[in-house]
Amino acid sequence: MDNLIALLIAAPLLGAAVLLCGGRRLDKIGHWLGTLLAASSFVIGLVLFADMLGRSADDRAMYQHLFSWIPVGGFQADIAFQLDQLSMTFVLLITGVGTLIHVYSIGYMEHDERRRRFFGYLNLFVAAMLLLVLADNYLLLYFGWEGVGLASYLLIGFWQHKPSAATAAKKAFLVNRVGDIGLSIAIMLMFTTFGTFAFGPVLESAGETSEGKLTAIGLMLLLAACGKSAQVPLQSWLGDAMEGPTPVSALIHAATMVTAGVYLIVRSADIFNAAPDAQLVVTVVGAVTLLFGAIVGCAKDDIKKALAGSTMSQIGYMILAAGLGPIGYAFAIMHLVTHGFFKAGLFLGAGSVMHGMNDEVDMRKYGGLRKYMPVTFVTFGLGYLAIIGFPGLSGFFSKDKIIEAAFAKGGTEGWILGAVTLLGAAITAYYMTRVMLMTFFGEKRWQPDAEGREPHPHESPKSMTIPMVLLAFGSVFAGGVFGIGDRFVTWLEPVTAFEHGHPPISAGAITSATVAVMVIGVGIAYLQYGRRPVPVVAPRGSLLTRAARRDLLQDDFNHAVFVTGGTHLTRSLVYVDHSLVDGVVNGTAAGVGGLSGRLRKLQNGYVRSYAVSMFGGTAVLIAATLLMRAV
Amino acid sequence: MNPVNYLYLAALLFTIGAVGVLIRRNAIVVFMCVELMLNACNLAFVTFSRMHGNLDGQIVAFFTMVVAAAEVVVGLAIIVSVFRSRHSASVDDAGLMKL
Amino acid sequence: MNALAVHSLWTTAAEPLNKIPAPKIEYTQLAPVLIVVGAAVLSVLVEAFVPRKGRYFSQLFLSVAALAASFAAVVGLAAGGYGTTKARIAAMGAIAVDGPALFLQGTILLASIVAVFTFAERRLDPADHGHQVDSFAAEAAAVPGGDHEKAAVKAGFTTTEVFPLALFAVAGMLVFPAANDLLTLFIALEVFSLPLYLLCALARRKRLLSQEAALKYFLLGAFSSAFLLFGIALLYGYAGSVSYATIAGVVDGSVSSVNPALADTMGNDALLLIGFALLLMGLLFKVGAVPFHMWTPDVYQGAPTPVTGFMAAATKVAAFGALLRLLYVVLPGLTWDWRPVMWGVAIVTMLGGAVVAITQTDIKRLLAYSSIAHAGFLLAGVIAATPSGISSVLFYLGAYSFVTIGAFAVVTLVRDAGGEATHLSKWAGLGRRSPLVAAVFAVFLLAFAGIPLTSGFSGKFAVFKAAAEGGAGALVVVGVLASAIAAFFYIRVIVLMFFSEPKADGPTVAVPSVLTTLTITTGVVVTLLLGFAPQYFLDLAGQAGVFVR
Amino acid sequence: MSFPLLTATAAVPAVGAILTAAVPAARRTAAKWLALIVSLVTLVLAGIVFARFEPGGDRYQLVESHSWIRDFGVRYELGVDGIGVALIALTALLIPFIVLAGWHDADPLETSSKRWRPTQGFFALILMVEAMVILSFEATDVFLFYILFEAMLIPMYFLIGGFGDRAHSGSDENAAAQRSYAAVKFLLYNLVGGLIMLAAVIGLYTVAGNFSLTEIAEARANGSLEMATSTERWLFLGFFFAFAVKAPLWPLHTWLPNAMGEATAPVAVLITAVVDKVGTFAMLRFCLGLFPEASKWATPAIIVLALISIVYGALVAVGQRDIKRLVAYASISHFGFIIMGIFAMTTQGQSGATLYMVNHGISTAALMLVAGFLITRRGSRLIADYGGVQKVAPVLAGTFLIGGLATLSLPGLAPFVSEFLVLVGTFARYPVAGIVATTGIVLAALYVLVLYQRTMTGPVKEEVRSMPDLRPRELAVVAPLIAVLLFLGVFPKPLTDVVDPAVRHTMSDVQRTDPQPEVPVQNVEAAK
Repeated sequence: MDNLIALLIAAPLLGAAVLLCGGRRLDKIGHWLGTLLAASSFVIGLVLFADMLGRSADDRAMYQHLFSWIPVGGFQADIAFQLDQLSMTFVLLITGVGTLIHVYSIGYMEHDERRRRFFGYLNLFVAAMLLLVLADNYLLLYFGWEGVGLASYLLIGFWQHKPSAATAAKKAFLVNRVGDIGLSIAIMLMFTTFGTFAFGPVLESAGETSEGKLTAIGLMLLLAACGKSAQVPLQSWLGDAMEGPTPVSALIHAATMVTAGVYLIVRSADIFNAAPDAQLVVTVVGAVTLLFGAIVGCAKDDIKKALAGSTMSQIGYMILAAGLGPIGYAFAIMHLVTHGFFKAGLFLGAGSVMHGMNDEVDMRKYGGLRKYMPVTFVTFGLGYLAIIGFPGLSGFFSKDKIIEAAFAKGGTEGWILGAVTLLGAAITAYYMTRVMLMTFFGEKRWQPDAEGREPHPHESPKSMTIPMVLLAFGSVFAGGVFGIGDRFVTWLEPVTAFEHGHPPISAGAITSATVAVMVIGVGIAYLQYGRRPVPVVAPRGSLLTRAARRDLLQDDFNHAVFVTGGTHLTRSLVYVDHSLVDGVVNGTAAGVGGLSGRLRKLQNGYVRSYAVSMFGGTAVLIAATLLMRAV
Repeated sequence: MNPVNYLYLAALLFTIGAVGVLIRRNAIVVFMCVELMLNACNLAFVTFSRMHGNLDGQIVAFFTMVVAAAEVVVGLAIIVSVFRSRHSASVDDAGLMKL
Repeated sequence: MNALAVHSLWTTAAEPLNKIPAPKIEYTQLAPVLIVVGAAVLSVLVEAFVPRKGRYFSQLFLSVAALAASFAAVVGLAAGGYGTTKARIAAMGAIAVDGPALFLQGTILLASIVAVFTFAERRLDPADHGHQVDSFAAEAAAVPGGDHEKAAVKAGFTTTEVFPLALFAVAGMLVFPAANDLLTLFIALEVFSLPLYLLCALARRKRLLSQEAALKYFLLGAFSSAFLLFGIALLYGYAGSVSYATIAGVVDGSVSSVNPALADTMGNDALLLIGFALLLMGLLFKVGAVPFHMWTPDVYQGAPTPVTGFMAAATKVAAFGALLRLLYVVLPGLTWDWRPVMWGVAIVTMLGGAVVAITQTDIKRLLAYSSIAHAGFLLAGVIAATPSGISSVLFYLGAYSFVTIGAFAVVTLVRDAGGEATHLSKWAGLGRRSPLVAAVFAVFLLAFAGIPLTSGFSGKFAVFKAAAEGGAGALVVVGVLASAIAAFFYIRVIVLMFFSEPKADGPTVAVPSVLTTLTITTGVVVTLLLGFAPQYFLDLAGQAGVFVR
Repeated sequence: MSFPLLTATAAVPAVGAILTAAVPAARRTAAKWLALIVSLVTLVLAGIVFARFEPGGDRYQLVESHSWIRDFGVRYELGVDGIGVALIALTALLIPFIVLAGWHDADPLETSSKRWRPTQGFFALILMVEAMVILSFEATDVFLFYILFEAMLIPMYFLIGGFGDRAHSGSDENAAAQRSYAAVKFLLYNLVGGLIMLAAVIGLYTVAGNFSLTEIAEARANGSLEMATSTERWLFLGFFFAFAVKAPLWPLHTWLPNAMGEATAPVAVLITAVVDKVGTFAMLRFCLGLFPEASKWATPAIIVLALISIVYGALVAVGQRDIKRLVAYASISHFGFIIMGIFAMTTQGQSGATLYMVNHGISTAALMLVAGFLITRRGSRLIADYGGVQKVAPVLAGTFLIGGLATLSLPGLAPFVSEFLVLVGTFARYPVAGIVATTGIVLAALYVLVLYQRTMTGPVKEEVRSMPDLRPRELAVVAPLIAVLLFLGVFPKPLTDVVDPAVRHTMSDVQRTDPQPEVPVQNVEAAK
């Protein structure tokens, strides 16, 4: 049974290889092949899942060792897999949602002549992501980590003829690279500390080393997580990443890849547990990001950018939860899964809307679409209710637990974090309602686009709606299935050691508070966008709004400091290289040449001056000889 | 009279010859100065042989004369041909090759 | 001729003549010299009596045969062990027959043979009035461009005198490194210098330059030899003898021929040191060491190229031989005095030659300066003052002379309307027009530059190694720097030949006769042979590394 | 005695070179095929060497030893350790692709004369370089190595100066001038380095009395050869300088961009992927092997220089306008990694460095050759002249991207393995250096992706609209290289098995052992 693990990865990898090397002759069937292989991977996942459920909670983990990857002296890296409950959760999420999105893409990318390559990339992503969550050591995880980065790069920039897309892709990769520094340094630290970087030994013996070391490792892991999961301060790439085709945004930049950071932290639980300082930083990052994302989400008129902000914020929740330690890990993952469902659903809905609106993304040019695309409206609506934490839907269970856990952190920290999470919930409700209202309610605001084509909103084909429906189911029920009776917690407990948090105030109070802030948020949004018509041209807005539209100026900061500064630096270095480093050498050469030219003048062609030099030379010779004797 | 004085004389003559080479322009004169230097050498040889009381120096002197004669032959041949082609025996005019 | 013999002859003049003891001459051991001198005399007679038609061939045959025979004699002597075990002083102390002498004589003879080939080359210039012409004036005495010269050319005169002149020069060169007393040294010097002065004046093209070169060479040469002679005089005054052995003895105090009464002037070191300095100057002039090098570029440029090659190779060999013998046999006791001085000379010579060469525009002058730089490298080996120093210098000389002759032989091939096209700009794109010649020349240049797998590298390595072992490490570093500078201008020529587009009015490469071809091939073969497998020759030089005292 | 395998491996290309040069002017296609076949035969021989080499065996294997120049204490001594084997394999592997990629680079222009045979010369020179490089990897005699180290400059010099990139801006004369400038610069830099090394070689002889690497090492080990500290340091510096010029290490690097920029892409690959490796190889074998103490003494300074190379090279690469110069500066950055790995003096560092030499060779070859194909199509080296190529020539763009990803050492491609090993190895001994070096990871991504974005993506430029995609010959060059990159990326074991023992020997030369982890974990296996 264990040997099936490799197949999980092999299937989509094969797909990628075949589709990318296959050439034009595969254009006809490429998308089917890709979908099939993704689905097959999902099936294998289910089989393993069933097998896993069949066993007792403690020996559910499976291992498979393929071969030794980098054996150098004490440095032993293996291609080996570990499939425990945590990984399994991800496997199912990735392959499941992944398959759905494959199906969706068949319709969405129908008119793109490079559809085959698109599916190749998607398969590549699935394979890499599975590698990431199945690796049994950090270096192999790094492999997958970069693999998904590559896939994300390729897919964001899929429409490479658009400079904006190409730039966004490059930006995403670079920012992630900054995070990767963290991961690689963390691995090096582990190697120098433990002499290995395999999960098992490192995590077992985490306690045996100084807290300082562990804090360092933890912070480096957090840096990596920030890069991948678009957490402050490395969040800037996610918004631009929306340049990619919408299925990509749904799969990579909402459901799976961006949550890899959460996985990394939860996976390294033992390290963080022993390094409270690191944990604190994690929670802070989470808290900041969840507000940051939420605020940005409120200001964006681009539907995808708004959703991107929301993603940031939701992942902020997860990171925060992960920072809370054993009381939070399980909920982080749970929210991750539910979020996977409803955010994917929302994105697919957005995609379907754009599909019907000539790829228009500005919500101010939507409005009243509910009658034109009912299925999209319903599924999107369910996703919306889920994310704002409408009681009974999946978002409610997962988010509520996180808020409780935040309070349960105890002390002022607990209060602050709790307050932040509540505030976040309110804002979430606000901006999602805004999106909902601007898109599906009110009167129609769309007009002919540049080519004068009047958009004809219409419902999307089955291939697109079916996945949306399925995800909607997920976003409605997943929470209940997981949450009621702590099923999910008990499932994960063997991996992430769960303990019940005890919030200072009763759970009931917190729940009601959550619902209350949610209602407030919705209310405000309704007053602003439901009651009065939405202006087609965005009003100037308050200072905050304008800042939020520009991602709270964080991008401008990056540009000013790194881009501009970097350009100047490289320019000046090129100059230095040319005129200084090279100049010294050329200068020497020129100097010798000049000397030669001067000495040459001595050879003036006159016998008598030659004779003089001989005479002088002789005199010197005599003098020198006598001198030598003298001294 | 102390033979050493002849040495001084020889040195003097040699120097005169050398200086002559350095300052005179006419190739013939320059060449004569060289001859003068050779003869200065001869004087030195003879003097030394007198002081040492052996004849090697005088033998050398004879050889030197022969050599000087040979040099005259060769030298004049060259100088004359140069003079023919340039109508000048000034060593400073022979400056085609330089630098 | 030994002085004592003459002395006895002088004092016993009153006695009946039959009492005169005949000086003892070892003819077999002097064979190499004697053969060449004899041949030289003979070829003068040929000039006198053989009709003009037959002269060229008879002269060529005679010279080559003589040189070959003489070389055979050298080999015979060396095989007979005269280089090592049976090394001795011959001709009543006048001439040494030992390893260095034989090795250098052998080198000189081989070099001369190939040089003579280039002398005899008659294919390069287009036939003039139906007469094949070589690189020498039809009639040297005629005024350049005058009617007399035209007539001579029309009549097809050629200066076959170059062969006897060359032979005499070779004879002198053979004696020079073997000379074992100062008198012989001086005579040998003159014997090989005077013919060279004349040879310089005999160019067929650019006769004004040729004559000017001869004039300069002659005047400066005479000037320097006067210094040398005065140096000899002073040394004689110091030691009371001109024989190396005696002087050496006096220097290190084992022999004291000094009359106590005259102790104040006699045997005082001023005489010794000044005399030594003057003597050194004379030799350094022939070697072409800075600051006595000024004649080299002009003479190399003006002289007929075959002569230049001959001079550059053979003269250097002979002069360095003499220098070595002087420093190692006569003045070993003075090592601590001459070493620092030579250090200075070596350094300025290496750097000076290399630096000035960078800005040269005439290929012959370029090679002249390169020869100066090489003189500096050789001096570094001389300074080592160890047996390995001697043998390394010997090896270097052997390697260098063939590269030089080969290089100058190639220069004779590249011609345009005005004869040889020696200006560098004319060599542009030669590699495109005639890759083979360019490649050959490139090999020589790389050898000059001391690139590995050429004889130049083996030689340089040997010399530097000896110098380093002799405790002259700093000199090695300077040498290395100098070779770096030198590399630059050799490479410049290669760039010119291969990487720049050929000019429309560029020179043509004449197709030489078998003679020059032979010369160049020998040059290349030796260059590469000494580069890849120098061991055998290193052994030769190593065995030859001991002077007889 | 047994069959002289090592000599054969070098002799085949040498003889092949002579034969190729001898092919008559008219039959230049024959010359090309001859060269290709010879290089393939060499590859087979190199494969045999790789197979015959036993990782567990003696340090130097397949040894050959003949007397050569007694007076200089020089012997013709050959022998390979794991490092040598790996690099020989690399060289033999790359040359066929270089030949194939340069198939048309030396076709004569109609202006040239009958006797002028550039094509024959081009391939003959390439083979000659291969022979010399291989032999220098085999030489265990310092002098023999030195001779080859110097001699290989000459054919390289002619390759750079004689067969420039036809895609140049400005007039032909101008280009020719720049080309010969680059060639001369290349030669002079390396010649000066070599001459300074010559002084050191002579010095070594005066101290040691012979040139046999093994003998000297033994003598030093058992104390029979004492070397004064100062002497050792001077000699070390002499050697290191030459290797640092060749490698090249900042600030001795400026010849590389010129050379790689002006030369044709295959020759550029020959320079950076093959010839420069001799420098780093020599550091590992000669500097560390002969002067362990001095090496340790110089390590801090060298690490700093290497770091500067890494960051500086990458930053300057970002600022380049010329594709080939960009790759050149990228290589400078990578050589920084190699040198840092060597002098980190840890098993990981040095194995990493050795792998890095191999991987960098292959990845640069892939990137540079594709760039060459691109440049020959458009006739320009300027990045600004391209745009949207990916749309018209997707395969070309794809291979280019893979080459680039290899250059930025993406996991799954060979360079990642080596780069990470170098980083870990360095970090283990010099944490700060390790951390600073990681910035190289980001910068590498920057210059590669910027290059890709500017050339391949965006709207299609007019000039490239009619650009054909990769031809079969070109694909035959690139595909295998990429395959090797992928293979070594996920399964470098064959290589590490060969390299490891050699590295352990080197470590024992310098009497260094890896720093031990503070919490050694015994049950690594148990965890599985």
